[in-house]
Amino acid sequence: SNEEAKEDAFSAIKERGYVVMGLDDAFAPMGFRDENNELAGFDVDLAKEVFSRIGLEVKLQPIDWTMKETELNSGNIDVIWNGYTITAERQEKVAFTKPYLENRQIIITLADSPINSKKDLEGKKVALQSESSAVDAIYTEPELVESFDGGEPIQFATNNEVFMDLEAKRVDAVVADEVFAMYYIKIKGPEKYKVLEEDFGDEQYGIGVRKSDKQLLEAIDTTLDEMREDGSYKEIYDKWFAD
Amino acid sequence: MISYFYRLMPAMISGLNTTLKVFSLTLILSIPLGVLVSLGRLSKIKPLNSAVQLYIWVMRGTPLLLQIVFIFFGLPIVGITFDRFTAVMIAFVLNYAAYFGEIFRGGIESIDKGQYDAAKVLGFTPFNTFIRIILPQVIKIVMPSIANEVITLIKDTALVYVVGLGELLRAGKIASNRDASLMPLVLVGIIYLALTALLEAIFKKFEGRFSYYH
Amino acid sequence: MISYFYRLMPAMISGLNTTLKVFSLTLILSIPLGVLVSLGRLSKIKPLNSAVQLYIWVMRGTPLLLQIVFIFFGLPIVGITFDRFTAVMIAFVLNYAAYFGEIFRGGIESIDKGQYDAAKVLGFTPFNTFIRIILPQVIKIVMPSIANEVITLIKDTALVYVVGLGELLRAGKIASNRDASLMPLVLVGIIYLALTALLEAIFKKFEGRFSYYH
Amino acid sequence: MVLRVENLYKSFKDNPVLKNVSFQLQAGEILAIIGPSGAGKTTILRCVNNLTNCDRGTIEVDGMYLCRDDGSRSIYAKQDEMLQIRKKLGLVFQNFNLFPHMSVMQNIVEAPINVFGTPREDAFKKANELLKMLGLTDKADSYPFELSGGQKQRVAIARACALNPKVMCLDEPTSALDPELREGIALTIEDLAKEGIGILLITHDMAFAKRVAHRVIFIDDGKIIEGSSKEEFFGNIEDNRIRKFMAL
Amino acid sequence: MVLRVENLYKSFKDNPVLKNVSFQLQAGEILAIIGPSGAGKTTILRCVNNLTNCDRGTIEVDGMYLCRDDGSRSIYAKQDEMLQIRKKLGLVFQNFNLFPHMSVMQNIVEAPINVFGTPREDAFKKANELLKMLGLTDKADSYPFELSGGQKQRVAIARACALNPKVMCLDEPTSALDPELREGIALTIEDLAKEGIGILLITHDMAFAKRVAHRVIFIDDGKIIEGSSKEEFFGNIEDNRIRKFMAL
Ligand SMILES: Nc1ncnc2c1ncn2[C@@H]1O[C@H](COP(=O)(O)OP(=O)(O)OP(=O)(O)O)[C@@H](O)[C@H]1O
Ligand SMILES: Nc1ncnc2c1ncn2[C@@H]1O[C@H](COP(=O)(O)OP(=O)(O)OP(=O)(O)O)[C@@H](O)[C@H]1O
Ligand SMILES: [Mg+2]
Ligand SMILES: [Mg+2]
Repeated sequence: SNEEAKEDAFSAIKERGYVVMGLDDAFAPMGFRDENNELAGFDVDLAKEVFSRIGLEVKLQPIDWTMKETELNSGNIDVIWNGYTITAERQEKVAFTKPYLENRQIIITLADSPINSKKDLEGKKVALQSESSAVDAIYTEPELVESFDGGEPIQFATNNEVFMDLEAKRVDAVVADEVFAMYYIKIKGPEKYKVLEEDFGDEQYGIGVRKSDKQLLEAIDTTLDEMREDGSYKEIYDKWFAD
Repeated sequence: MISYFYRLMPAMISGLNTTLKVFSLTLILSIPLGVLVSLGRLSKIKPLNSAVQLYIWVMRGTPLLLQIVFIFFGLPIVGITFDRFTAVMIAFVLNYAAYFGEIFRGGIESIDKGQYDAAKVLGFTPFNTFIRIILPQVIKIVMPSIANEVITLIKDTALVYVVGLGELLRAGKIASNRDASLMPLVLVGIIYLALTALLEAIFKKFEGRFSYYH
Repeated sequence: MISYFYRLMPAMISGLNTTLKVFSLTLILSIPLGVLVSLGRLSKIKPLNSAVQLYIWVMRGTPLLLQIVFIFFGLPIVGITFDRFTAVMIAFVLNYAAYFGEIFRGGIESIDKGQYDAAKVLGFTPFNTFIRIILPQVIKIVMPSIANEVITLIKDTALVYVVGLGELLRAGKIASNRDASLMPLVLVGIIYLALTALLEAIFKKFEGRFSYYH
Repeated sequence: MVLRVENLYKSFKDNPVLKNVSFQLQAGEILAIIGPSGAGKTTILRCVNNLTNCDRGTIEVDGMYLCRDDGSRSIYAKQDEMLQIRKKLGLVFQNFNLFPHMSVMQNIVEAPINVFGTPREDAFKKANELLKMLGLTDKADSYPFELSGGQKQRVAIARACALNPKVMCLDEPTSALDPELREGIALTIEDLAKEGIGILLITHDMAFAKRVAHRVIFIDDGKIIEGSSKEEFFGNIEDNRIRKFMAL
Repeated sequence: MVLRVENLYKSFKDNPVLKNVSFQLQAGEILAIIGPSGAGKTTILRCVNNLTNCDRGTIEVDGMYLCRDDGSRSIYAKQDEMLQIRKKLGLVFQNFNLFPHMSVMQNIVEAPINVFGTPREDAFKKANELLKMLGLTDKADSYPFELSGGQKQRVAIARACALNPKVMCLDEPTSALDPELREGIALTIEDLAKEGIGILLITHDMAFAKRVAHRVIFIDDGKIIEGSSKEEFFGNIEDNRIRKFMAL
C-alpha cells in the first residue's frame, strides 16, 4: 500500500510545532473528559509529558475509535494513544512503540456469585465489550467460550453497559480490561464485586504511529525510557492507578 | 478483495439475520399500531387525544437508542426485566408507531371532506368508512413518506447493538476493528444498498398499483 | 441530583452547540434542495429523472454514518479533502434532501390535476404554478411527515461523533462512562425532549396557519 | 309522512343561513325546493342528512327523531339510532363526491353489499339495471376521473338509488345533464316515488321542477317564502320576488 | 377570426372521443356547442386550451398555431409561443377548479397581478366590479369551501373574466345557477362579446343557448351533426336525432 512510500513526517511536525494525538474521549481512565469538559486521563498526562520533552505541543483530537487507523493513515492525526492494544493485525497497518503499560483481561462477577474460576463459567452468560481485546483474549480458549450459555459472549458497545447488564443480573460474569474495570469498581463500590484470580492473559498497550514516521517512533520510545528511569512515569502512573 | 469479502460472509449473514428479524417484526406490528395512533391523535375524545400526543412527543422526542437503554437497563431498576430481544422489539414498535402515526395523520387530514360525507350518507359505519374509503386513498398519498421510514428502519436496526445483540453493522465494525480495515464497512454498505434497492422496487410496485386513478 | 446535573451543564451546552449548528444548517439547506429533488424525481426528462432516482437510492440506501465516513475518510484517497465540519454538513444536507424530496413528491402527486389545469389556463408559468398554487397546498399535506424528519434530524446530529466532533449525546456518553452512571443520559434525554417539544409547538403553529381551508 | 322538518336554524360563524325552516314530506311525494343561489338549499339537505349539525330545530325521519328541539338547542339521536335513521336516507351531492379509487360499479355496489348485506349477485344485478337505465353500461369499469361531467352525475344518482331509502334527497341532479337525460332522471324519480319513497329535490331548472314535482317550496335568504302544490305555484305566483325569479 | 379548429381527432386509450371536428369562431361571436352527455364537448375545450393533447388536427388561435396537422400527427407550438397563445385563451371549468388555499378575491387577482403584471390596485378594482356584477361582494374574503355551488361557479366565471382573453371558453357556466343569475351571466357574456372577444359556450340549457348564442353547433358521438345560426338552428331542426334531443 501507499503508506510505505510516504515520507517521514517528523521534520514537518517539528516545523509546525505540535503533534496531533487521536484518542477516544469516552475511555476512562486513559482518556476522557473530566467534569470541566477538559480532556484528562493517564494517557493524556503521559503524552503531554513525553511530547513536551521532545519539544512539541500536543493537540488532542477526539476520534471515533472505529476510525482510528484511517484517521492516522489519512494524516488527520499523528499518533493513536489511548489504551491501544498491540495485536498482529494492527501491526500490519501501523507501527507500534515499545509497550508502555501492561494490562490483563480479568473476570468480574457480583460479590455473592457462586463463580470462582474459569471452569465455573460453563453454562453461564458472559458479557464483554465488542471490538475490544477482551474478545481476542477469550477466544484464545475457544472450548471454554463454546461452553458459555449461548455458545458465545454477549457483546456491548462500551464497558459501561457490560457492567450495567451484570448489575441487572442478566449476565453472570464479565470480562474486561483491568485498567477500566478497576476504575469502574472504584466508583461503584468495591464491596459489590468480586474479581476472580484467574484471568484471560496479558496484553500490552502501545502507541501507534504511521509506519513511515520512524523518527517520531524513535523519539517517543527514547523519551518513555528516560521517563521510566527518572521516575516521572511512576509519578503519573500512581496519580491514576494507585489506590 | 472478493475472497476477503467471502471470508466475511458468515459473520455478515448471521448479523443480517437479526437485522431482518427486527426489521420485519417492527414493520408488521408498528404499521397497524401507527394507524391506531393516527386515529387517537385525530380523536375528539380529549383525554385520548392528549395521551396520544404525549406518547408521540416522548417517542419522537428521545433517541430510539435511549429508549432501548431505558427499557433494557432502566426498567430492571424498578424490577421489570425483559430479555434482550423483547426489550428491543418493544422499543422499536413503540417508536416507529409514533412516526407512522404522524404520517398517516397527514394523509387522513388531506382527504376531501366530501368523501366522509358520501360514506356517511351511504350508511357506512365510521370503521367501514375508514377501512374502505379513507385508508385506501391515504395509503396512496403517504406511500413515499412511509417508504422513507421503512428505509430508515432497516438502518436503525443497527441500534440493537446497545443491548448486546449482534447485527449487520456491528459485524462489520467488529471485522473492521479486527482487521484494521474499512473494507468490511464497505461490504455492509453494499448489503444495505441491496436491501434498499429491494425495498424501493417493492414500493414502486405498490405505488404502481395505486396509480390507476388520479 | 440537581447539583449533579448542574455540574454536567457546561459539557452539555458545548455539545448542544454543535448539535444545533448542524441541525439548523442542515434544515436551511436541505429543505429547498429537497423541493428540487422532488421536481427532478417527477421530471419527464429521462436522464435527470434517472440520476435523481440513483441519488435517492444511494442516499437512503446507506446509513448516514457511512456517508459521513465516505466523505471524510474516503474522498481524501482521491485527493478531495474537507475539514471535519464541512464533511459532516455535505453528508447531512445530501442525505436529508433525499428524504425530504420523497416526502414532497408524495405531496405533489396527491394534488388534484384540476389545479394544474386551472393554473395553466390562467397563464401561470410552470415555475409560478408550482410556487403559488401547488407548493402551498403540498406543504399543508406533508407537514406531519416533514416534522417526523426534522425531529429525527435533531437526534441524527449525534452521528457527527464519527469524525470526532463532540455533540450532545457524546457529551452524555462521556460523562456516563466516566461516572459509571445512567444519569447523564437521562439529562440528554430531557434536553432532547425539550427541543422536540419546542419543535412540535412550532409545527403545530404552522399547521394552524394552514388549517384555514379544507 | 316520511320527513318532518320544524323550526330549523343554522348559522355559519355569524352568518345565519337557515332561519326557521319548516316543511313536511309524504311517502311517495316529490317536493321541489327552489330558490336563488346561496339561499340555503344545500344546507337544508345537509342538515336532514346529518352532515351538518343544526343550531335549533327538529328533524323527524320516518317516525324517528334525528334531532329534537328541547327549547334551547337541538338534541341529536344516539349513535346506534343514528345509524338506523341514516339507512332511511339517501342523498345525491351537488358535486357528486364519488369515490375516486373505485370503479363506477364498485362505487354503486359497495354500500349495498357492505352496509345492507345485500348478496353480491343481487347488488350487481341491481347496479347493472341502474347503469342501463342511465345509459352508462359501457362505463361500468371506468374510474371517476375518466368520466364526463354528466356521466359522473349519473353515477352519483345510481349510487344513491342502489339503496332503498325512505327519503331520497337530490341536490341539482340534472345540472350537468342534457334534456334527453333529464327526462330519464324524471322517469327514475317518478319510479322511486311510486315505490313510496319521499323525494326532496333541489333544482334550478324550472322546467324540470314543473315536469316532475308534486309540490314546490320557494326559499330565499334562509326562509320559506311560499310553498304550495305545483299547479298553484306555477299558475299563480303572488310574491314579487318569486315572480321576478321565475320570469325568464 | 379568433379561433379555427380543423380536423380534430382525439382518443382515450382505444376509445375515439373526437372524430374529425372542425369549426371557426369570429371575434365578438358567441358560439354554443350543444350535445348529449359524453359527446366530447369538454374534450374539445380541453384541446383548445392545450390541457389535453389531440391526436390529429390543427388549432389556430388569433393567428397563431397552437398545433398544426402535418399529415400524420399534430405538431404543437414551442413553449414560449405556447405561453403567448395561452394568454389569448380563457376557460371556466365544468367543475370550477378554484384554488382552495386562496380567498375568493385572491383567486381572482392572482393571475392578473402575477401573470399579466396588472397593477395591484387595478386588479382589485376590476375584481370588485366583477364580484358586484355577479352578486358576490360579501363573499370576497370567503374561501371556496365556504361557498355554495352557485357561488363557486360565479367565482370561476369572475376569475376567467378578470383576464382579457381573445377567446373565452365556458363549460356549462350556468349549471348551478338559478334563472335570475343566468340572466346576469347572459348579460356578462354579451358584454364580453361586444368587446370583441370570441365566446365558446357549452351548455345543456337550451333556453340559455337560445337567449345568448349567435350560432349553435350540435355534436354527438364526437362528430358535428349540424351547425348554423341560432335562428336557423332552433327554427328548423331537420336531423331526427337533434329533434329528439331538443323535443323536451
Ligand atoms: N381522462 C379520460 N380517460 C378516459 N376517457 C375519458 C377521459 N376523459 C373523458 N373521457 C371520455 O370521453 C368521452 C367524452 O367526454 P367529455 O368530457 O368530452 O364529454 P362531454 O361532452 O363534456 O359530456 P358532459 O356533458 O357529460 O360533460 C366520455 O365518454 C368520457 O367517458
Ligand atoms: N362551510 C361553510 N362555511 C361558511 N359559510 C357557508 C358554508 N357552507 C355554506 N355557507 C354559506 O351558506 C349559504 C347557503 O349555502 P348553501 O350551500 O346552502 O346554498 P344553496 O342554496 O345550496 O346555493 P346554490 O344554489 O348556489 O348551491 C351561502 O351563502 C354559503 O356561502
Ligand atoms: Mg347548493
Ligand atoms: Mg363536459
